[in-house]
Amino acid sequence: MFNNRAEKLFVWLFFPLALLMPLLLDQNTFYVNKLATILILSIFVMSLDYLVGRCGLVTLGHALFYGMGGYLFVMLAPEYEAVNFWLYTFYVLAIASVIALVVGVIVLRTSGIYMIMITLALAQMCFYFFSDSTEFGGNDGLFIFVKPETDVFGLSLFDLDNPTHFYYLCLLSLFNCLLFFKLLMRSKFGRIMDAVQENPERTTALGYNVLHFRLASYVIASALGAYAGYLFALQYGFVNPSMLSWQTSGTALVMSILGGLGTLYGAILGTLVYEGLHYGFEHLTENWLLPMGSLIILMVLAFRHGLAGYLESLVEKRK
Amino acid sequence: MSSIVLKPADLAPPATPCPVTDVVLQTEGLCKYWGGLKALDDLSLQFHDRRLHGIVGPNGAGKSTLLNLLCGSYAPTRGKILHNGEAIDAIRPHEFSRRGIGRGFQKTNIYPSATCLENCSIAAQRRVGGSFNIFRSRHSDRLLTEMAAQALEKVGLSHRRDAIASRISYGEQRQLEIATVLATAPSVLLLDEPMAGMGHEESQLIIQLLKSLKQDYCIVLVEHDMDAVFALSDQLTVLVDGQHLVTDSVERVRDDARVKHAYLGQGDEVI
Amino acid sequence: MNNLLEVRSLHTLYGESHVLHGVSFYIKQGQAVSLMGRNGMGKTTTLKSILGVLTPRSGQVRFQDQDLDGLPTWQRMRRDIAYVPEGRGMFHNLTVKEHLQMAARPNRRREVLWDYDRVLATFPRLQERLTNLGTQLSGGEQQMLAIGRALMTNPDLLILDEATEGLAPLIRKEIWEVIRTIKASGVSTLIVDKNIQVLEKICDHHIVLVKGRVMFEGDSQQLLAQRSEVESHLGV
Amino acid sequence: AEPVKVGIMLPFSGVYAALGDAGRNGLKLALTQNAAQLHGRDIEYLELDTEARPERAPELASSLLDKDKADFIIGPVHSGVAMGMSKVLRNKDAIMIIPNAGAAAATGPLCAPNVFRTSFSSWQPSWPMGKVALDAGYKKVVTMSWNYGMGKESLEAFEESFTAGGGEIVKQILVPFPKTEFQPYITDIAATAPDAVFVFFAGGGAVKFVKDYNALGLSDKIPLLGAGFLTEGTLEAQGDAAEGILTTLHYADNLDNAANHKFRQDYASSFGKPADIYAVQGYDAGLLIAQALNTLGGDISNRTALIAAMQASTIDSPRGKFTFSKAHNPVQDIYLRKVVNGENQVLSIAAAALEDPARGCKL
Amino acid sequence: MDITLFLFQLMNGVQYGLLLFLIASGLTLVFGVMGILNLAHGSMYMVGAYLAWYFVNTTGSFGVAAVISAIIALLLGILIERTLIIRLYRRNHLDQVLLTIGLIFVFNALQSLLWGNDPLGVAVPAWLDGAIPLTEMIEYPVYRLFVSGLCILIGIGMYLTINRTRLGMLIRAGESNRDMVECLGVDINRLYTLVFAAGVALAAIAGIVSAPMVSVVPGMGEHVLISCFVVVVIGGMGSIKGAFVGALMVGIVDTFSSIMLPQVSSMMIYILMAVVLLIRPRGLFAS
Ligand SMILES: Nc1ncnc2c1ncn2[C@@H]1O[C@H](COP(=O)(O)OP(=O)(O)OP(=O)(O)O)[C@@H](O)[C@H]1O
Ligand SMILES: Nc1ncnc2c1ncn2[C@@H]1O[C@H](COP(=O)(O)OP(=O)(O)OP(=O)(O)O)[C@@H](O)[C@H]1O
Ligand SMILES: [Mg+2]
Ligand SMILES: [Mg+2]
Repeated sequence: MFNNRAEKLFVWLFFPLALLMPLLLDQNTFYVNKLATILILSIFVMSLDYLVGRCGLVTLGHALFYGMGGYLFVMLAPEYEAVNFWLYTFYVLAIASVIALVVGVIVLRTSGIYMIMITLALAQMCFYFFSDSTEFGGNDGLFIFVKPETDVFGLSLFDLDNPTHFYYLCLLSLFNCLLFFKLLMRSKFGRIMDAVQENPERTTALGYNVLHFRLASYVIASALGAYAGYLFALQYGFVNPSMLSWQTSGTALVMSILGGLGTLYGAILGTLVYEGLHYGFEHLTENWLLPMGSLIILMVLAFRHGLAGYLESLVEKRK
Repeated sequence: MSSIVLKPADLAPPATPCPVTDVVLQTEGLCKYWGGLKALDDLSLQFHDRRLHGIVGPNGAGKSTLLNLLCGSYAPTRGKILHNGEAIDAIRPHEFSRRGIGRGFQKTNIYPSATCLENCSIAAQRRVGGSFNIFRSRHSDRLLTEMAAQALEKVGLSHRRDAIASRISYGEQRQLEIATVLATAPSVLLLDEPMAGMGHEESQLIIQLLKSLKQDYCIVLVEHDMDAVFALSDQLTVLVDGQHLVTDSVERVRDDARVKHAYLGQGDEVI
Repeated sequence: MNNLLEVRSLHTLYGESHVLHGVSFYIKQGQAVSLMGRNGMGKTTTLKSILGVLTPRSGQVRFQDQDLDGLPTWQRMRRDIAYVPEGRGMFHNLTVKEHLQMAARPNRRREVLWDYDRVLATFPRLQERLTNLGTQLSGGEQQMLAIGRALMTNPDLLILDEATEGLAPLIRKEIWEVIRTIKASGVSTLIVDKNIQVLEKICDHHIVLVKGRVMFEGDSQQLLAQRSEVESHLGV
Repeated sequence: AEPVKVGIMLPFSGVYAALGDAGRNGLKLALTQNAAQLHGRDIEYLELDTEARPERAPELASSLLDKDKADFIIGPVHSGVAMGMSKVLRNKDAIMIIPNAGAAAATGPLCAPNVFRTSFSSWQPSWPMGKVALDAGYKKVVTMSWNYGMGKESLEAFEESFTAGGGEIVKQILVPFPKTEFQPYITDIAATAPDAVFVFFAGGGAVKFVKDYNALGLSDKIPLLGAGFLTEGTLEAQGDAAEGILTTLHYADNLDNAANHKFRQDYASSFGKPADIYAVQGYDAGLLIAQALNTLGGDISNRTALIAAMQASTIDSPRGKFTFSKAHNPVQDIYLRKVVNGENQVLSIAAAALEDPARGCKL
Repeated sequence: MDITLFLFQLMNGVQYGLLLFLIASGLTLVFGVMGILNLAHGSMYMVGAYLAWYFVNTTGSFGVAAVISAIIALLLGILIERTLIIRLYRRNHLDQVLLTIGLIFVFNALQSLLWGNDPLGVAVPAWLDGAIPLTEMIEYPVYRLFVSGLCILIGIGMYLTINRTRLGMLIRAGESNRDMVECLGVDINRLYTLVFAAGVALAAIAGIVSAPMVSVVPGMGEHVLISCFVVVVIGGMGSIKGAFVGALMVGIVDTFSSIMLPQVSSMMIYILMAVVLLIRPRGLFAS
């Protein structure tokens, strides 16, 4: 299951600890919420990490789907009636997939820097669409007044109004997401995806339609990105076009590179460290950009393959 | 270089060196122009099953271009390509391999960070299928691993099975390249200078390999190693500056004055 | 006669794997030297260690009686070494003409033996392809360009790694001719190639590598004398 | 006693940083000046940089509310952030005081007992300008702003009073936010040749707009009117280009009242630069807190009493005295100002004790 | 739209395009030709503008301020390349994204610490402070014409350097295969340092000459960054001519869409880029 000992170590430490976290924090609303946000971001970053690190499809428009996840819910759900979480999860995933399919067909015609820019372009268009719109709250964003219910056959698993419950939902989602990607990468599909990333020309010559594989991956990653955005919108019941901005995509990319591209668990690591530093410095000084920027620079120089790479070298040395 | 250009019609039917076999691949009036440059002009050739068809010619004659056309990497400017009688010039690049047309590249083209076995597994999976299966573990398919291992064995790379492809020597990478193509279980093999950069022993190995392969496959071989070409070819085509010069048996081509003039030169390599 | 290049007990590693185990040889002024060996024996590694593209763990390289150790590659090349790499090293965004122009440089004695016109005269095929990008050339054309580009730097020592790979027999002959001319003009050459028959005639001195060790070293007569032993090392 | 916890959620980096700085300075100045009114309670500041990123607003607000248990939360500048904040803070224990963001919704449909505003609603500074324009004899006006909530609401407010008095808006130009390439629009205005132009811009965009307008030679030909932000905190950068611009706002630098003189002097000596409207609004947020504490004798544990006290207070602000409407919006005078010699000088009171209509508020 | 108005708008578009080209020119060099993803390019533009403001205020002369600022920027470029960028050449391209985002943070913080957050303005230098009346309504400032002229000069200079000189060939070759260039006896490291510094200096120069036309504000760099990337990508990586054409296209399309299609004008340059890339997936003039 694990590619190396560092990964194993991380997963075995992280998830049990995360499970205990709300208890350790005495269910403090803010901390639990903050951690839940980090978990949500981790899902988002992980889906990007898969795309960039494992498929070689660098995008600066992943926030398109993140924001879409939130706005889709706003568009689909009736304003004041309670709705079912699982049902709407399905809706959001399904519609996001369809959108990703269309977007994918367009953007995958290009590659490299051109793909970065065309994904950016589409995300920006969407950003301006919501930002200029009157129906969707424009630049100021929109409130979501309903919290979905999570009943399955009358059994309510999570009460989304309760931060701790919401936290566990996010944790479960992140775990499933990681598991899913690991399975995906170990699968026969994953083999071809590796091949596509490393040498698309060769892979075509071997008889694979590279576009189809890329498209499949793009749809999968985008749908999960949308799922993260959906959770994010639900957390505080608020959507804003800035979810779709290129800064959101950019920050996610930074987290995933910082964590160690293509390692998946690095996405969690990167998000955790980035958000942790941000939080720490922001409470330390209003000029938090200075220590934050400097530290990022130092980390790039020091870690060849991101935090995950560093962790791996530590674990290997120990051995 | 050569001013002698023959149209296919002028050619006497090639003396058949062995009994007539099926035509697997065929080109009709195939052209590829790069701007004003006629990299390949009006080429009509037939490639037979279980035959090795050598293609030689001076540098820039259009040999690689021909292979690129045959495997769908380039779209022809004009003309037709027929595979088992069906026109395939309009199908998409990846479908060529699905039709059993396998391609080795002139410049080594492998998956450098994967192991040799994995390189071949990727190829073999095309045959075995399940590539869109996101739940089946990639290591669980015995048949597939076997096919990949066999391909490695055929080219004599079994001892490098678990070596990372970028870390084996250039010559070994060339061998791996062929192994990958074999792993797709093709019926037509297009090879572009497979012996380039290989040592004698390895070349010898590949020659033996091709000898045995041509029992089952239609092989098109572009190669500058004359010893190999002469030893292997059932039929030999000479291209010069995008033009078809001659297609005939090895013996006749070797003695053809025009070929000597344009390509082989006289006598020994060092005068 | 001075030693132009001296290589002393080079040990080179790729990460953990030890590839060169103390390779030593020398090239005299004006000599053509062949470096032979089967695939993966360390020929390219030796060349790269000489040029400083790879850093050997230990060993010395002296060129024109000066130590090259520790110098960056470009400074070594500035002492008039030219290199035709395995795989040709084309620039995908430069035209043929630019490949030649960018490399142009007189040697340290400020002599220009090879210039644009002479290179084109040597490889007329390139003349027709001047505006093509480097990677748009056929394999053989690329090889000619790589050699032409190296010659434009007017080297004292020309290092060729499988320079005739992929060339048609006629052109191959031409290249060998060129190497002879170069040699006649006093330029030394270090040639990696597999064609022992030709090397025997062109080169004065021969080195055979087996698994990163020099197994044979001697002039053409010695080579002839030990032909069968050498051939067994080469797998002929 | 325990210190009073004052959370500050303002932008300290990015485009709006200057506004955040000024607001915070004003707030602190007010609370230090009036330390005597706090009945011995210290103030503990908790400052967070919003980076003007709305999507982070709920989290930051929650940090001040749930983690730090702040009594007052001052913020923000950006309307989108205000929305995100109020999602978390509405009807909660902490008192939210908005020292700038003018979004109508915050004291309109989304108004809440614990949400106050010491600045303005977007309607207030612009609405009086309609009458000013009519009085000046302008019939046809082009309006222009960035295409975002605050800008559009400002233009609507102007239009409301201007068209009610018989004026005509010949063209409305909405520029994508935060674009500052104004030249094509200004050329277009020149071609339309209206009697006057009314704009809403602020900060760097205001500087750029005024410079472009002047550079193309329109400033002597078509009078430029604006909501006062056009020339607030920007005059130095705008230089001569701003001379003669007419604006309406709830403040002007040279207002002649004791509070303003003292405020401007203290501000300049404390922070080494002249005060602007953003500083005043922060300052008034401070005054509001100080006064409420004073009224309650330093005990703010009873939030209903606190809210009542705040709602009832009259703030002796540098902008002149003002009170709060039911929707917790300031009821204030709006001044007509003109830029003369690089200063916003008051010409007259454009609207006295103007109250925001607070459409949609059920308080 | 009558013909004079059309011509005015065309002029606006061209002028904006030229300015965009100037800002993007450094990026063309560093990103387009050398292939370094420098997201801090916008920060350099900002640094140029702030430096110009600072030195205009201390020296009183725009000319002197411009020269000093450009030199400082050049040195800054050398410093950044020598200490930071140089360590990343042999690594994943995306590491450059991370590094230069770190730089953006640092520059923004420094700007705020050194110069505060208020919008600042630089006066147009007296010797260029005039206007040419075009109609009774509109006049055209001389300074803007001067800047347009400068943009054209820089464009031509860059085009000739990159495409016609040996230096240009070496730079392009370096992007394709660094090791090989070194094997030809060229000190590729020093070459790259110089080119990177030149790119930084160009960004700063754009900031310097823009300062009198725009407001010098925090975050001004980030706004232009994306437009610059759009320009370079529309033109095709590595092509100076492409960047020039791309900049003009963006300028003109943006200008006319602002007036004629206000509903979508915010998206227009992205639509333009998407359309160009769909028709030519590698930009207009990519090699
Ligand atoms: N993409 C391209 N654009 C322009 N010209 C090209 C392109 N690819 C190949 N050519 C030209 O087409 C001609 C034929 O090239 P091709 O690669 O087919 O030659 P070849 O016969 O394989 O030669 P070699 O034996 O040297 O490999 C050459 O002159 C080459 O320069
Ligand atoms: N980048 C690398 N990393 C690890 N090992 C390498 C690397 N490059 C080469 N090797 C190993 O070093 C040995 C020598 O390689 P080298 O390329 O020098 O051989 P060579 O004699 O030039 O062979 P050929 O004739 O095939 O070019 C080989 O066994 C190869 O596996
Ligand atoms: Mg070829
Ligand atoms: Mg080699």
